[in-house]
Amino acid sequence: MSPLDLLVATPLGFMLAALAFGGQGRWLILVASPLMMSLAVWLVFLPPDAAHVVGGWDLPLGILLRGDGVARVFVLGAALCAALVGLQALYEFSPQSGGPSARNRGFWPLFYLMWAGANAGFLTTDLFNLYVALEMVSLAGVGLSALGSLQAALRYFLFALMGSLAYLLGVALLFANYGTVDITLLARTAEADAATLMALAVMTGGLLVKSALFPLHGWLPPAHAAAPAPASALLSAIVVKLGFVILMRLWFEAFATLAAPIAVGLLGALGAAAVIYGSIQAMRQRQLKALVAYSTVAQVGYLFVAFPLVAAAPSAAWSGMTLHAVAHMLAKAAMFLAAGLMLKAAPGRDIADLVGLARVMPVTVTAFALAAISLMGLPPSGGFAAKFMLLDAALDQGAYIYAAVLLGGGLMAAVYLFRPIAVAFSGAHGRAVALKAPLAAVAPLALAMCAIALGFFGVAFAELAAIGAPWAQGDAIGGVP
Amino acid sequence: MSAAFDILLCLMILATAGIALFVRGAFAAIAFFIAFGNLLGLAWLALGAVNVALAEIAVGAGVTGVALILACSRLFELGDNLADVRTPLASRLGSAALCLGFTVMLAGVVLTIPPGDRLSKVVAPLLPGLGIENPVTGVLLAFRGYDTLLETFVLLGALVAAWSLTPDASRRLPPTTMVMTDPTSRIVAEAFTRLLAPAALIIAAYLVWVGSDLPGGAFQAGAVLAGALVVATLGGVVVLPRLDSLAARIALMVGPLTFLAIGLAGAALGGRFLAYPDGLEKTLIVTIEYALAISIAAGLALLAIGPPQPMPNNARADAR
Amino acid sequence: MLVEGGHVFAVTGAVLAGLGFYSFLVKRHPIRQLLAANVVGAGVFLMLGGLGRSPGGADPFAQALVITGIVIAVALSALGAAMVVRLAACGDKDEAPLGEKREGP
Amino acid sequence: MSEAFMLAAMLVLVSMAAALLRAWRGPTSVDRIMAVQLVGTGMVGVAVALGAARNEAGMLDAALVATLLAAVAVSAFVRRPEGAATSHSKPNSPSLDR
Repeated sequence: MSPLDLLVATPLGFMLAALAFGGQGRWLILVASPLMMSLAVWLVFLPPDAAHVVGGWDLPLGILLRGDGVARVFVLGAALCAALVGLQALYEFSPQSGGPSARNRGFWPLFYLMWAGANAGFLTTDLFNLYVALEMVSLAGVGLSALGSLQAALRYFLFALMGSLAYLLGVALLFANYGTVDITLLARTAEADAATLMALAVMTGGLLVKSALFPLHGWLPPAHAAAPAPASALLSAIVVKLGFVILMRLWFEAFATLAAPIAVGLLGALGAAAVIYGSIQAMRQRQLKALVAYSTVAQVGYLFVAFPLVAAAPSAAWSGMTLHAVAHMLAKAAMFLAAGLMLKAAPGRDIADLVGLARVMPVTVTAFALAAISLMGLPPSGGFAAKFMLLDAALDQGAYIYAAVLLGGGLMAAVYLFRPIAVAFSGAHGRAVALKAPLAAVAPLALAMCAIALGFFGVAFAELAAIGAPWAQGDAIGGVP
Repeated sequence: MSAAFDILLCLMILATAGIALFVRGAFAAIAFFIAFGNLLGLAWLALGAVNVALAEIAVGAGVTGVALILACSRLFELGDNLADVRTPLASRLGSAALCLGFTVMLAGVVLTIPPGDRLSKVVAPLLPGLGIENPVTGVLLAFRGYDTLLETFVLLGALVAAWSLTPDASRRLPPTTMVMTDPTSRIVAEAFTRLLAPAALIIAAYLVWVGSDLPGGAFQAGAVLAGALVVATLGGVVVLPRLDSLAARIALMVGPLTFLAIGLAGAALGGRFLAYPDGLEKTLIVTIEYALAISIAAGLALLAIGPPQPMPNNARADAR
Repeated sequence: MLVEGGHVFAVTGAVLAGLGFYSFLVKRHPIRQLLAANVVGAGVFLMLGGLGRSPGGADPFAQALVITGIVIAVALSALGAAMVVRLAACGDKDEAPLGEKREGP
Repeated sequence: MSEAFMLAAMLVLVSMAAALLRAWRGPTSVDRIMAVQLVGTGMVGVAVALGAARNEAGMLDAALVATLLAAVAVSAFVRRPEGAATSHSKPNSPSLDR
């Protein structure tokens, strides 16, 4: 038994159990959360070279599961998010909270399916297996966002479908060209021929849709803004990140030698555009959840701003990039959960309706503010540590434009995130009504505190994320000797 | 002769796809989509991929076609006439240029790759150890059993997602409200189903059984059974159970559960996850395939028929 | 020689992918877009099959990938169809999103 | 011998093309359904001929499955939702033309 298998098999088992138990299935989360957390911790403490093929079938036929640094930090981050979001959902989707029971029941199997798919995706090195994992996560994401707005979910579904097909097209080309779909084998044999470049281009295009990089982000704001809070939290924390992790694996591992500076620079430029566009849109939103959703568009931009930095000098930027991804996972999950609670108490969906909320629900608003600190990149927080590492790398490389984007993005985040907080703390006579469930704020607060605490463990995190990183194995990335 | 056959077949595939994609009427589009699926099945036969041909004929043309036709009928009844909103000429021209460039590049790239069988030499020596002869079954159930396991959960997840769309009120309804209009044709349908059902059952069992050595297997068998279930449901002979009924839950879960349990048992007995103990390979593979066939049949049938539809004019029908 | 080795089918697959992609871009009704996505998928599979063809037969690995892909495609198409129908039936308005539901007064 | 079977497969394929033409021209929906059914039948014929030409028994199984499932699509085509209003179409005529 190895956590590499169990991290996928366990949530699948819980999915079946949730289906079998029907209405009572929601209590399973009380078992699933601690169990999955311990599996994720077990994964973190595995020996550095932890990897094995499923069923003992060797490559190129079989599927290799590998617990490298990226897998470890993302699985752990996803476990933290999902465990806490799941506990929150126990409250959100309880029969007492109202809402149609069909939807309440549909949540749990899809939740476990998403968890299993995300772990499967983080842990595998097989591109076709990644396709299946991607479909598990997208399908669950569509199902969960359909619990909110069907229109937004349908739009997301169609986007995601085309993204998957583009990715699959690339996988087909690679298999036909190399006779393998395993990243570790491709890393050894890949050449810059037409088929490989075409495959890389279409796969990247498809995955950019999945990770909602500007200008392919169109599906994200409506889907995230309309979904129930736990679903939005999962969508922002997990769904978007899986596409990003696959892109990391493609660009820095499988085709590291082909990652031409121009192409990487293009991704960086799109990332910078996403930061600016997302921030401006977030400033213009009147509704709270729409603001938080556009903030995701901006934050995803940072991940791609890091691409050229990693390609030029991996060691510093790599930890900044991964740390930023995980800090965003935690902070954004916290923020969506907190926003969901705040909107339940507020008289409307607009930011202006939050007046006086800090008085009514201080813990929830604190959670929101703490998450905002990490998203803005203020010290001491995971977001700060990540941005500091990226900024350091950018200045080191003389990439002043990216440095300016990093700083400016933080500033704009401060502007748009300060607005709801200021409103919540203002005014003594808001029309907000206190929630009857005081414990509901525990999950967002815990997530936000994790995002803050991540800032204190920057070095340990960087060491963890560097386990088995492609650049640490002597091979240079991006043609740099 | 064979080359001429291939070319004619490909031209027909392209023509049917073109019509299915661009014809004005939605039902005509779906009719051509079904013909397209049939021709694709032939293409897989011509390629020598009989396993895929079976899956394509049963799943691609059969189940997908039914799901789309029923969706269109329901949309018509809801007043959506599937009208084609014309996108502006400029955007059409832009898309056309983009897609033309993409197609030319893709076709060019495809021509740089020499066709060839890449992995059957790797697969073949491993098959005797499994005790099976159909290499595709070997890949699906052993070498890449992990993919297959996850995929069965995708099917299950799609079903859950589709059903969680239904409001509580119509959740009590059985999953079909589609019947034949004409009582005479209904009698024909019933009689036909009584003939079809046992034949489908036998063929499905046969496909699983030969699947370890000849083309066939759980997916193909499941799809055949699903097709029979769909015909029976539409003919009013069978009423599919609701998703939350015990029968549906058992049928849907037996496959994934068996697969997962055998996979975990392999790990618990000291091997790897999804590794089969020596000597039991074929027994376990066939067991998994039968269980999977049941779940796939139930899953595909429920997906094709769709979740219960609260029809706005149900009330009028009751009043009649 | 172009015709001999499965290139015919692979190129057909490439053209199908392009056609489907175009249709997806210019057709606005979700059912037609679903149809287009299915054609793209079929094109990708046909490429995989055509390039896996040899005089001795078809690549079993590619065949297995295609079968997995077909099953995923049908699951997603059926879900998409169900979503389109449900959307037409309720106009996206009949039930307030759960997240925004307010607690009792 | 295999060449002869190939020729047969080719001829059936050509007849399928004719059926497709009919399906395209219509003009009524019944024409279209029947033409698509004819394509399905043609597929069975081609599968059998190919199986004979290549001497592969599995293709006969494919033909068998195709025969079995030929009715699935048509039985969906002639279905109307229960209690459906017939304002959109004449009773008992599936509306393929729109």
